[in-house]
Amino acid sequence: MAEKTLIEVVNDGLRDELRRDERTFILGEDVAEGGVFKATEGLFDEFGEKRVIDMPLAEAAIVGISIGASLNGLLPIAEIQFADFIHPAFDQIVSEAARLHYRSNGTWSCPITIRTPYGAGIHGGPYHSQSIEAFYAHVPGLKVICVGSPYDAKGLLKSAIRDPNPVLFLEHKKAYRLFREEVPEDEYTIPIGKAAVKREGSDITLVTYGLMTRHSLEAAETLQSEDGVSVEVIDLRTVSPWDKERVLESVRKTGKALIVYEDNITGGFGAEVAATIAEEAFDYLDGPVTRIASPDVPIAPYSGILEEYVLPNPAKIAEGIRKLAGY
Amino acid sequence: MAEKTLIEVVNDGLRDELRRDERTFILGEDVAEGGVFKATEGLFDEFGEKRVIDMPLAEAAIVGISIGASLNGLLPIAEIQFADFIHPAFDQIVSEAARLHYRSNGTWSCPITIRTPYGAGIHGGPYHSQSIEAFYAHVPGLKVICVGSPYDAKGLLKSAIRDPNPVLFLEHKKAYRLFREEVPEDEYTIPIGKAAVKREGSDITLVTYGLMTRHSLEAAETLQSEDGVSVEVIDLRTVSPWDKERVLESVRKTGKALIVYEDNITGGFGAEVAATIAEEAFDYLDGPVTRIASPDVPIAPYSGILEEYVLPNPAKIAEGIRKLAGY
Amino acid sequence: MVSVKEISGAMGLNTEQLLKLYETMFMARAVGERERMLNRMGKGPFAVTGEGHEAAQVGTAFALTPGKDWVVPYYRDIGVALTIGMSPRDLLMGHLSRSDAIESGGRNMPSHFSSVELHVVSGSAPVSTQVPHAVGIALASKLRGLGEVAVTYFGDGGASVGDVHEAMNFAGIHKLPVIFVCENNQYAISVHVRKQMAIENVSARAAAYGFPGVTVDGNDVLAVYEAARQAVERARSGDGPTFIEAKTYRLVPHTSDDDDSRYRSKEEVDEWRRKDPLIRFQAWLEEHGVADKKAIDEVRAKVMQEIDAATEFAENAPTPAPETALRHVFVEGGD
Amino acid sequence: MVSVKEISGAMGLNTEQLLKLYETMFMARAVGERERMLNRMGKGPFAVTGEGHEAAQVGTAFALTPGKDWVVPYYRDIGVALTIGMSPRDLLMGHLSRSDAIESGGRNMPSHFSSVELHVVSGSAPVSTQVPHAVGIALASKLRGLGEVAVTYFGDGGASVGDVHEAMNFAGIHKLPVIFVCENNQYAISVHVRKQMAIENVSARAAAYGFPGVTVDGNDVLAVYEAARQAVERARSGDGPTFIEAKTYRLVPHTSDDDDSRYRSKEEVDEWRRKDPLIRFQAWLEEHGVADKKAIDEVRAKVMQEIDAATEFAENAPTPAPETALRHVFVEGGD
Ligand SMILES: Cc1ncc(C[n+]2csc(CCOP(=O)(O)OP(=O)(O)O)c2C)c(N)n1
Ligand SMILES: Cc1ncc(C[n+]2csc(CCOP(=O)(O)OP(=O)(O)O)c2C)c(N)n1
Ligand SMILES: [Mg+2]
Ligand SMILES: [Mg+2]
Repeated sequence: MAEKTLIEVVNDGLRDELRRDERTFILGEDVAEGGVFKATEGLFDEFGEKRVIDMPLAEAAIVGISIGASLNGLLPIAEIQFADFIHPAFDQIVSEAARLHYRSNGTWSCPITIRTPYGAGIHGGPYHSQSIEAFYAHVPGLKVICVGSPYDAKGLLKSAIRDPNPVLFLEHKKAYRLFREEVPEDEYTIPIGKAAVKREGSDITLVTYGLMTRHSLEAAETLQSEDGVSVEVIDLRTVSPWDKERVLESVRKTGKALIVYEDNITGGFGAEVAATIAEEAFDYLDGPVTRIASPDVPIAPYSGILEEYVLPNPAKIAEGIRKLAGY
Repeated sequence: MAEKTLIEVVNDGLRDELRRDERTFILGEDVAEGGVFKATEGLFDEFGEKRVIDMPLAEAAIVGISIGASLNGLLPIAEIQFADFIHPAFDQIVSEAARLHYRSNGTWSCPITIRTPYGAGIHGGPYHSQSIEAFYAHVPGLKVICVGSPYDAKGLLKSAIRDPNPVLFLEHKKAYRLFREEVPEDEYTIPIGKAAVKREGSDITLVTYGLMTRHSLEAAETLQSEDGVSVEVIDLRTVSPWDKERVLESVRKTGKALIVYEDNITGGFGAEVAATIAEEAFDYLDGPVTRIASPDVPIAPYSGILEEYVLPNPAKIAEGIRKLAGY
Repeated sequence: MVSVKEISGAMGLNTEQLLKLYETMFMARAVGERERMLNRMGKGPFAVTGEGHEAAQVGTAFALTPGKDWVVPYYRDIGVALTIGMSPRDLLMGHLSRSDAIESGGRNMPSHFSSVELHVVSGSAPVSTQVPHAVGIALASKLRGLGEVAVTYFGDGGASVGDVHEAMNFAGIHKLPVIFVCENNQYAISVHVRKQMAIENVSARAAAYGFPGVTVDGNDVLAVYEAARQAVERARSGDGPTFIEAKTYRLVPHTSDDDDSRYRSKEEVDEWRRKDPLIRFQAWLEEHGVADKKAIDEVRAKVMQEIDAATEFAENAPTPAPETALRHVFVEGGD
Repeated sequence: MVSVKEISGAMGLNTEQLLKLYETMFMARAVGERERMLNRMGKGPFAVTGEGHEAAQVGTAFALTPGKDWVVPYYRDIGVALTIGMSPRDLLMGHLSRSDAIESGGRNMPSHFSSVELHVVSGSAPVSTQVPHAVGIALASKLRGLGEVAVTYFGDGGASVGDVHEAMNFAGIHKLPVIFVCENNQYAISVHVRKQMAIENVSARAAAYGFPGVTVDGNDVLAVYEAARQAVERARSGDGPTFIEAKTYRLVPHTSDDDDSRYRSKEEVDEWRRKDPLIRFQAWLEEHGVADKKAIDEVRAKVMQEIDAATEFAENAPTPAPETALRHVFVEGGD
């Protein structure tokens, strides 16, 4: 097995699917040249202008045209250059892609995949750093995936492209080249909606996703060695639909839940996880359902000093674990 | 004091503010003729074409132009005809209105008010029934108000228009003509961010807003008379920033919390309320933090039969109270 | 039967086709009136219809190959839906939101036309979101070499929406087989077109995207048909999009919730009633000896019979079971 | 000093103004180069600059009344910001995200120009969202009778965005005092303009909104200035908007993160280097005896001194205190 980065496996996964199914094609800004993060590197050369289409700068059209193409037999894989720039397509995603199947009583469907890099930590400022999963995880009819590591990314990207529903596939851009993981060359998929226990533990259940999984694992390691606290780290991987059962099972075991997410705290996706635990695992709770996230400011200011101050990191997460463990 | 409907006081409030401050003006679709709900009835005749401006069908422009006008000394009051049609303006609201003050280090500000009718129960189908507060309550820099009764609506509308920040003012359209309330003719305002205890109680804290306040009060009445359960009903009125303190104070008293909202449950605003209670009032809880909301389907199917099946109503709320009370 | 060449100004249509054109226009008118009547009787909480738009709708759709070509209509296009092959029964089932209504089984509002078989794409209410869908359909047709043409419809108000700009721009760049039909009835609810655009003919916008735009008398069904026929020919032969502006007028309120006397005068409406596309086409048919009064009456009677039967069927059809509201959020068995 | 009439082709500008024009163009060039250099030295994680666009930017902004008129620029407009009165120090403070940088105090990316006093509106990164803001500013100017003109800038890529359509349409309807300047450098990052629009001159789109559009050689600062001067005159006298397309070229990569050799040839870039607006204007000044080599060198030396001083000042200026990140989400004391 080769060691690969997240951006490399996204490129591999796209190539595999373009080879595997003639109905797939990629559309987005700068995708022919390889894309600003090189996710589509080499694909134009292999598949040509009918499978890799450069779009004008118009996100609503990128999504709206993807929807139309999906109605006429194709499987569009749209790239939005940064998650921050998906907002102009909000109407097309929420009103159209997500509601078409329901409003047509199940007769029409919209098998599109929208990939986009999200997340902070790269000095991207308030418009190249946003987390957007909370907006979309609230929308019935849409599936939302957040990946922060190579193995999960490849398996879930394939599932997303093959899914008959619209799927929003969020790739944490800071994780693109941050680390390598063993990734099988052979075909594999990971089911949408299934969480992964990245570390087993008995004292606290830590629920997270995206880049925060890596930070949380680091914090869990610290707590184990320094305080002997055993933390179970669950990476949701899919935030809609999310793996309620797996999370509740863990909380029933540990009695304590900490939810970690990168987005600003109020109304973030972690609120849904916390609310669900508070309702469905209440009898098992030995402490408050706790959240660690960014404060309620636009994520993220450009200055490295300001950015670091607002974002969760291993130290802040360790502190949160310590506090909850001591409860 | 006169008895007024919600739509009547919105019209009164707009007239008062247009008279009070020359910088205010209204812009939106069909506003000159009075608007599809008659919120701006008579205003064009009194204030003329410079204060009441009919817009082309273009929501991004309605908001974007409001932002610009606010930078050059005016106080725009934009009407979006239905909340379901605000989605094309998502980028202008989230990227621009909400972030301008922060990104400019507090030098620019954007004092716009965006009014729009929201909510279901009028056979509006999936595009004239949506609740949108969850999307916007998550956005730092934006204030979000949800009104479901005349008295609150008038006082909060004035505060919204006078607020130096961008404010999204959501008026529950089913409540427009549903009932009358005593509303003073004289000037009064209600502070943004303050909840109202609409009914005092000792057994359960019920947190809600919009039309659900009325349904919840009816359910609370039923429970009192039929089961002798005393429910404290808190109408948040403002969902961002929301009145955490008032809610926590009540939960510490009752030990039980039920959150009721009309939107589909997952990722709805009530999740934030539940998560906050589960973290900050944990020691006081005698039962699971419970939510009653619509199921995760697009709100709302057109058929009255289907619509009624998905929406919360007094009976469903009463059932939820009973269950929690019996815990 | 009178052969093609013998009918001057018939745009190559024969007697049968001309009568079919009239029949469909009349059917559109009658279905609209029936839906509004049912609404007034308390049957169906909402009605949005297209009386006055029949020539623009039927004339354009008549140039298509039903089931092969695609239509991506908006809520006023009863005439388009019927021309492509949806039946009065389909529409009335939708109007009464019956569980078997093919449009949506009662989930979408009435006049949100849909048929997978007929390539009539389910629409939403947000104005003009359908325009990029038509462009995407045309892109797929071109990429897959299907030879299908996509036609999308919107109003003068809809032309102001950003999605239309983005979609037309892309269609022009790739010379896609798509036709943009703007039914310019001069109002977006109460907002007059002069408050919506600073130009006389919205078809002029096609030049901003590198393809032809034409403005036709939207109440002259043969002129509309001919414009559409040429546009379909262009699209099919790979010459790209066409923008067709059909200038017309809505003879009824915007919807069952609208009081149009608030924003337009009786005189204005009456003036347009005199330009009624149905009266006008009937006169043409009689002048050109295609049909006499009697033939016309027969056509109408046949249509009314069908609509009465459809009404009765729809009124007696079952309503959706409440719990089915939870279905079809995601594709079932899809994962 | 040489009087106006004596300089042919000077568009009515006198020696002083012509030299100021050159000085500002050179300053824009030098500030851009300085920012990219600092970035390569690891000072400032990001740089986006406008080398090649100086004539388009300075030429248009030079026609405005600084502090009265409004500019709503995009990230490439270093030349616009400097012409209106922002200083190299302001920009370099922004580049190094110092706490006192007037643009944003380190919150926004560099080249997100802003000054409340100078009516330079703070921008975001989403392309073209600023265009409706300029239209709203112009609406307020008209409603309040201020006589202020708003000018907004965007690229060829930005022209594809729906917001631009919606904003230009409204500006045309109300004949607002706004000018739309499209800096057409023929690429949206790697996407060539032929993949972005099916027309030769994007200025043709103005006709879709009922106001004039002109295309000028964006590397000829005097031609650009004259087009802007006429547009400002139109706007101020109530004749409404103008669309100005300045055809130019980006002589540097899109940003410090871009490798432009991936999508354009050295030959193409070299060809445009020969059309460098600075070289061209310097030659014109010398030919017309406005300034000789020596005078030009003095101007450059003066500018470089200012930029060196600004650099030193910015490098020694304090960075933001971490906890200030929590401020200014809402207007303080505002409620
Ligand atoms: C995005 C959006 N904004 C507002 C509305 C409300 N609305 C429904 S129809 C309509 C007017 C449309 O006018 P036009 O496009 O000319 O079509 P017409 O009804 O005249 O045929 C409006 C404003 C909507 N459905 N969608
Ligand atoms: C809505 C949006 N989509 C994508 C981007 C990413 N992006 C930044 S600049 C750019 C190209 C802009 O090209 P153009 O408008 O021609 O301006 P230029 O950089 O050539 O001066 C793109 C795609 C963005 N900032 N905003
Ligand atoms: Mg119209
Ligand atoms: Mg460009």
